[in-house]
Amino acid sequence: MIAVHPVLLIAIPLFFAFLLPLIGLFSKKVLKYVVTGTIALNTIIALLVFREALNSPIFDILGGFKPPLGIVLMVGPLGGFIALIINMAGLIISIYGMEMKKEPLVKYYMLSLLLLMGANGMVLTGDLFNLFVFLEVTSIASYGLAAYNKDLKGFEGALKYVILGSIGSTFVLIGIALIYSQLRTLNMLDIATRLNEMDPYVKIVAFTSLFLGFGVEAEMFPLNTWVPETYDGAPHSVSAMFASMSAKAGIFALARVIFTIFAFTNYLWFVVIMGVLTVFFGEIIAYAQRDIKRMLAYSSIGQMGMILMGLGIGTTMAVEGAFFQMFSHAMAKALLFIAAGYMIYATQTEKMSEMKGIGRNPLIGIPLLIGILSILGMPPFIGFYGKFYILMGGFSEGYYAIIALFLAASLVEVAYYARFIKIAFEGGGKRYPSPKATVYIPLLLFAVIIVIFGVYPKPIFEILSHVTTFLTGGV
Amino acid sequence: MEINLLWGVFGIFVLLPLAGSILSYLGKKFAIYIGIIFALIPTIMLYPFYAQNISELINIGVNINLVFDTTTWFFMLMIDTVAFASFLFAISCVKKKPEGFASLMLLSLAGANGVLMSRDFLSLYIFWEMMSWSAYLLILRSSGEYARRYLLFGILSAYFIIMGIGIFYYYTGSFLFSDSAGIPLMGWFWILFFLVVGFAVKMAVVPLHVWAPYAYSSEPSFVSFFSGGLSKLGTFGILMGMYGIAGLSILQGFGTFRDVSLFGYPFALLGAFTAFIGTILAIFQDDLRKLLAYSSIGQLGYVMVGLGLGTPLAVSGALFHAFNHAFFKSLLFLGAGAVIYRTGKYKISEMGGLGYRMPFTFLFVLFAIFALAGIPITSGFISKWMLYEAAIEKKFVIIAPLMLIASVGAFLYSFRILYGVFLGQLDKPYENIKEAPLPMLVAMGILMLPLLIFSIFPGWILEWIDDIMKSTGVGTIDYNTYSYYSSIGGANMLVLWIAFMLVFIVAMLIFLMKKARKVDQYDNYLAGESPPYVQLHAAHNFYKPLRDTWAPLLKYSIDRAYEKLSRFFVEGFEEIKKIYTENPQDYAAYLGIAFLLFLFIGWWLL
Amino acid sequence: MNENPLPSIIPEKDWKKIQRMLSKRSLWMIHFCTGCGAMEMPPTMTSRYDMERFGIIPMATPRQADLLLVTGYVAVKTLKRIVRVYEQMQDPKYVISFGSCPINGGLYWDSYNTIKRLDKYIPVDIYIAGCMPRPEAIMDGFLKLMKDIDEGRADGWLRYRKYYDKYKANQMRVFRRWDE
Amino acid sequence: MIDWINVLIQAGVTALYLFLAIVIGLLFLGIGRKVTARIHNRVGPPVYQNFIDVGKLLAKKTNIRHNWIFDFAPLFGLAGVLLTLAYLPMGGYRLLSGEGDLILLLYVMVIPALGFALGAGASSNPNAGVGVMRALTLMLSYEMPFLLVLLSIMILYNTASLDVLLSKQMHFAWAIAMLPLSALAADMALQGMMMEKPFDIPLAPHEIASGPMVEFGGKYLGMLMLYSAGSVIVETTLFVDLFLGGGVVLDPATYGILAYVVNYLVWFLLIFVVWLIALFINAVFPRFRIEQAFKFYWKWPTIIAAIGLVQAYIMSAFLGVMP
Repeated sequence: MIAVHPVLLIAIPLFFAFLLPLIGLFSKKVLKYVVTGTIALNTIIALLVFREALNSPIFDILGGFKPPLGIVLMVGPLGGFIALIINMAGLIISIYGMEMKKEPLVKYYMLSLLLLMGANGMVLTGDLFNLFVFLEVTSIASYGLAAYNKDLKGFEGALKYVILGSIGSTFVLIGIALIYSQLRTLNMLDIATRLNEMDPYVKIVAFTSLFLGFGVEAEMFPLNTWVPETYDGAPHSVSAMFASMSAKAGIFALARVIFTIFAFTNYLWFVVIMGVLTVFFGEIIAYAQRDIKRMLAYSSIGQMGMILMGLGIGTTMAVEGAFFQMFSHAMAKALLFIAAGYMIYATQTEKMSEMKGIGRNPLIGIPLLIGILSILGMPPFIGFYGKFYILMGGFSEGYYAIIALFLAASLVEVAYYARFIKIAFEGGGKRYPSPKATVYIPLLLFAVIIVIFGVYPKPIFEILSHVTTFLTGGV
Repeated sequence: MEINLLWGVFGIFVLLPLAGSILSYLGKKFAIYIGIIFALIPTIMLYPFYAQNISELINIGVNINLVFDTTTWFFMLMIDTVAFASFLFAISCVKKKPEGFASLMLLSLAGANGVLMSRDFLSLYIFWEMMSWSAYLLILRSSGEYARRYLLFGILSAYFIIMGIGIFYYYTGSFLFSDSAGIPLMGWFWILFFLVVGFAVKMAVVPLHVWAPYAYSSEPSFVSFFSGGLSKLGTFGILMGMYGIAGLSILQGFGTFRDVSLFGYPFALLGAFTAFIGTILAIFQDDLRKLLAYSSIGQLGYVMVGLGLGTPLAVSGALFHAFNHAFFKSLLFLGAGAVIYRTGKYKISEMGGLGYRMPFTFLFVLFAIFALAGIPITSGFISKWMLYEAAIEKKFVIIAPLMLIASVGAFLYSFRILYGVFLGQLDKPYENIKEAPLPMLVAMGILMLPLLIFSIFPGWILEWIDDIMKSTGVGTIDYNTYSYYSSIGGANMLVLWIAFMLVFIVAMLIFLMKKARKVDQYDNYLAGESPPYVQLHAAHNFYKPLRDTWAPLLKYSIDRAYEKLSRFFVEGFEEIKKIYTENPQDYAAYLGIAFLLFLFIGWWLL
Repeated sequence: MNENPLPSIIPEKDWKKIQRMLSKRSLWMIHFCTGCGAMEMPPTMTSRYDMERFGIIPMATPRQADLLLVTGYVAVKTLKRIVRVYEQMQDPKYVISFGSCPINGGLYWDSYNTIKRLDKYIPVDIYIAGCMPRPEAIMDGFLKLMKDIDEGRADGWLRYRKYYDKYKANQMRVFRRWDE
Repeated sequence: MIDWINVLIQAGVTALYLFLAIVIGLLFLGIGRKVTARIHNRVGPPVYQNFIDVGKLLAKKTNIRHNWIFDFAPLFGLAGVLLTLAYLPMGGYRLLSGEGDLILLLYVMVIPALGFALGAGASSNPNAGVGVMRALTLMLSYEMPFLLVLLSIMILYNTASLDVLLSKQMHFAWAIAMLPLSALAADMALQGMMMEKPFDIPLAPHEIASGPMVEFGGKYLGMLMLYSAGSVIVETTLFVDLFLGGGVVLDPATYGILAYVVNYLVWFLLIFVVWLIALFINAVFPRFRIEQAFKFYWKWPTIIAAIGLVQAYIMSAFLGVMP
């Protein structure tokens, strides 16, 4: 007995996405409210689904075929959680998106709904091929959004994203094909139980292909080369969406590939190394950036590397930390991208050095500080728990040297954020226009979430206690 | 009953300031006054909670342990009092966004109190970081650059601590201090090393001190709390780490040298060098705040020596010195703040003669300087005495002379403050300068009292310290109400005071036999010249001859070494950045290479 | 001012005597080397004549000194400094002027810039005549001054206090401004 | 219950010793002038000249002061030097030295200097500031060897208490025999401590108009002369107590009052000798510049003192010499 069908999470955005052009014919003004309303509806449904999934995993069968043959949506507590995060972030970002003026608005809203739909699908699906389909939907929506600004930077970023994204998708497809060729099934749980039937060499090729393919979306080093330019070229709200929605969906897909499907425990240390390399290069190159959005993009890479590290460490504690980090990163990075959007709008430049005193307005400054402190892992903000748990998990596995390297990279992160804060709070800057409601409301919402769950993280930890089943190959 | 008491204590010392932090942010104009109330309540409530011993294990997913005992009490006494005085001071000098100041101060006070109450690493780390970033934001109020330097080192310290915590967790699977059984010696070494180094950053021990001169140059009312109060958390951390968690027997297990652990000895040596270098650098500063900052570095070096040596006399000397330092250094920073507030200048060479116009400020600062220099009529002497005797009785021939010569150096820079700021010629612009406002004077007066009282009755404070010594198992010290002893000597403060009073009366009698006529400051022998007004305050580049002789050594600077290092790294970062060539072909190639690499690794793992 | 520390034991007259005796035996001088007379001071101080045996030693500042030596001609500009130094000395204080220039202008009698009689501007206790006086004469002057002090005749500082306005008027007659 | 009568007697005797110390100090200053004069082939003033000087200064009719901080100089100077004297055993009489040790003494010695420096600073004369700067720099210079010397003695005799040190020296051997190099270094440091030539840089009457004292006259200067008389005794006695057994030749426990008299005489003789050495050097040397003094002190005396320290350390830690 399922009260709410998880499929609604996919269907509603899809429906409204294609309804939008019609609405756009009548009134352009109403579009943004429709989008926000849609996502709000979606968020409510995600909340209901999530509550449902906390009790027991939901299997929603589509098309009438029973699994493993049919298409199935598989919503575990963690999947529900991630879906909730994605929708919530999407909702708050869509408030910021209302500010969007640049035509063609219809396409922007449509694509962002499609992106949401794809990300939801990636998280919820229990079927490997559907995963690929939703990955493609997400990617294509992203390509469109990345080039939305219609300037050189946008095109360049989108082009790189297209190239790398399609190569990644191809690898995913290859991996799926290999698995299907051997097992004749695409259902994840089915694959997991029958994995031993596979030829080990094919299995490793398949795994590698999937790992690589989702790694592109999850911003793993060295597959994350598209990230800075795409984030930089895309509109600000789109960058926020990338960081908090598609990246999260990608890393969750990766986590499912690692844990649910393959359960490769002897491969984990390599994931840790990839994670720490991602952190290392992400943070170091972020330091060398001069543009705020590029810096945030690289910082995003670093954070994703940290999540990857947590997944790779593989103890309950570390994976809990990784999931916590997904949550905190989605919130904090979306906040920072929105703030960056305002700053670029207010200063008319992307150069950080010319943003003197931009944070002195408390409506911007306080959320900005909260976001940055959360990213730096300061208690009592949500960023702390993820980082601390990942580190402690790593310590309990004895990854001392890797953690030392990670901490060194984090120190670099501190350095560039502090450099940015220094400029943002310096006196003697110009007078900047004060932010509109569409800017500061999302900022404050994110900040409030960061603080509330930072001070009282117990609900999140209760959700994350399901990590144990996830680790042992459950949903 | 017990748990209620604990929540009561936790509520008063941690939650109340936290609540006050929110309230004072809403209080806008009255923020400082709200802050005073919320800083005063914990300070007063320390009195009924003296000698309480409350300890409770709480399970919030992991076990944490909150404790209120004499150690906590002792450290809270200094931190809360200093915080209260700083707030009092802030009434008249924090005009710019007082709500931010008050709420952040209370936040860091709550963090500091929380650190003192926690006996497990999780809560310790949480409160530590809370204190750390609120201090960062407070520095940010005056300068982003200073804040940046502080934040880097603050996080560095946090990461060192987290390394220590992690290794502890690896061996025990718990965060509780008390679950320390079964850690091998090598594990202890790394745990203690990381913890001590991490906490030493807060105490600004020498190679890690470069943040301090900058951080201590921000708002005086905060800096006095920062240098006087928050830096003591480093002392607390090292005390807890070395003697609370590990204990003497494990330290001795590393091998001993004259009954001093070989683990502690290098840190003691580092502390002695810190004292020396901090003092020498302080002598040459012209910026009043920087001078005090370097002096703070030097004084905390003494504390480090005591903590490193680990004999009962040394550790109690370290605690006593930390206590004194909390009071005299915040008093000095407040005095400097009052002067800066009135003159608007912070260079010593631009002031002069203010002691005639601000006599009370001068007297308070003078007393603090007596304590700093270790003049025996203040309690500052006793703690220094204990540290010296601790080093001498164990015959440490490198540590002892470094400490002693550093304390001679302290006379040099303290006279620089006295002469440059308060004595000498009163310059024309300051002719009509007024005494510091009343709240500032009250704040300074509050801080002065303990220094005076404990110089006559050192036994009172040594009783508390003795309690701490007993609870950490370091040993006991030999003292009574007026006097204190080491194995090689001792001193009686009452006799000293009485003798001083008597001889002072004798001098006074001779002095009062004749009256003196007061003359103007310009009526001064300048080889017969007496121009009506010339700026003749000899405070610019005061110790030039000394500086000239030190010049070959002063050209090596740890600051610059760090800058070089960072430049090296940043250049390296720029090189690494070139990996991202912005060429999609390269990127595709990376993908291919990564695929092959992953594949090989996968095969290899098979 | 001049109070007796133990009036009940020491009679006032004896106290005065003690004071004079002390002043006489411990003359600390500040020599204001204006002219050629400064040349004659080193032999007086060093082993040939050794004025230290009378307790006379050179001091660096007027605050510490009892005896002002004006060793030669006094230009107007110098006079200003001399007056200042003299006023900075503590009572009781004595002045000895060297050579003929401070007495009557001497060699510089018709100079536009030199004063002719020092006595008009500050009270002089002893003149040592000569151009320049030899060390013997200087020693003799010192002894004379000591004798005068002992007999209470060296009261230049009292005169200066009593006729302060007149001295000031004289001084202001030659100074155009006081603060140059 | 404290024995009040005993305490009063003690206090009276202490006061007597302090008075005598100041008297001897003034006498020594006079002797110093005389001896210097004889070396210069002069007659020199009578030895009682300094009593007259102090009397004259205290009896001056007018005294000027600049402000209330200016008064710190004579007050703290005289009180501090008396306090310091009270903590030094003189001629085998312990005074207060049982109630405080060398470290305390070291810091009590600073009180008069600091008070003096404060008063000098308050005179707002730049010369005074420069003078105090030189004095403090000089202090940093000579304290380096001197502290090493103190440390060697404390390590060798394993005590920081002068009282105990004297009895150990009496029963064992004078420290000058045990640590001759340290004694040499200490004597070099003593020259600077007493600010005799070549280290009279802080006063330097011909350069900076007697430095810190530039504005002091009358009773202020008189009290400062008493202070400098006291410090002569402090410094010489410190050397004698440290290295020459404080002049204790007879044990008061066996010889009673006779021992005090004899010890006092021997002590007087010894400090006189120490003072004479300082005077001889003073009489024939010109003045260093302050940088030169600093370099000198941190070079030769420090090396000598460090060798002495190593010697004391080896004797105490490895050879087991336990006085």
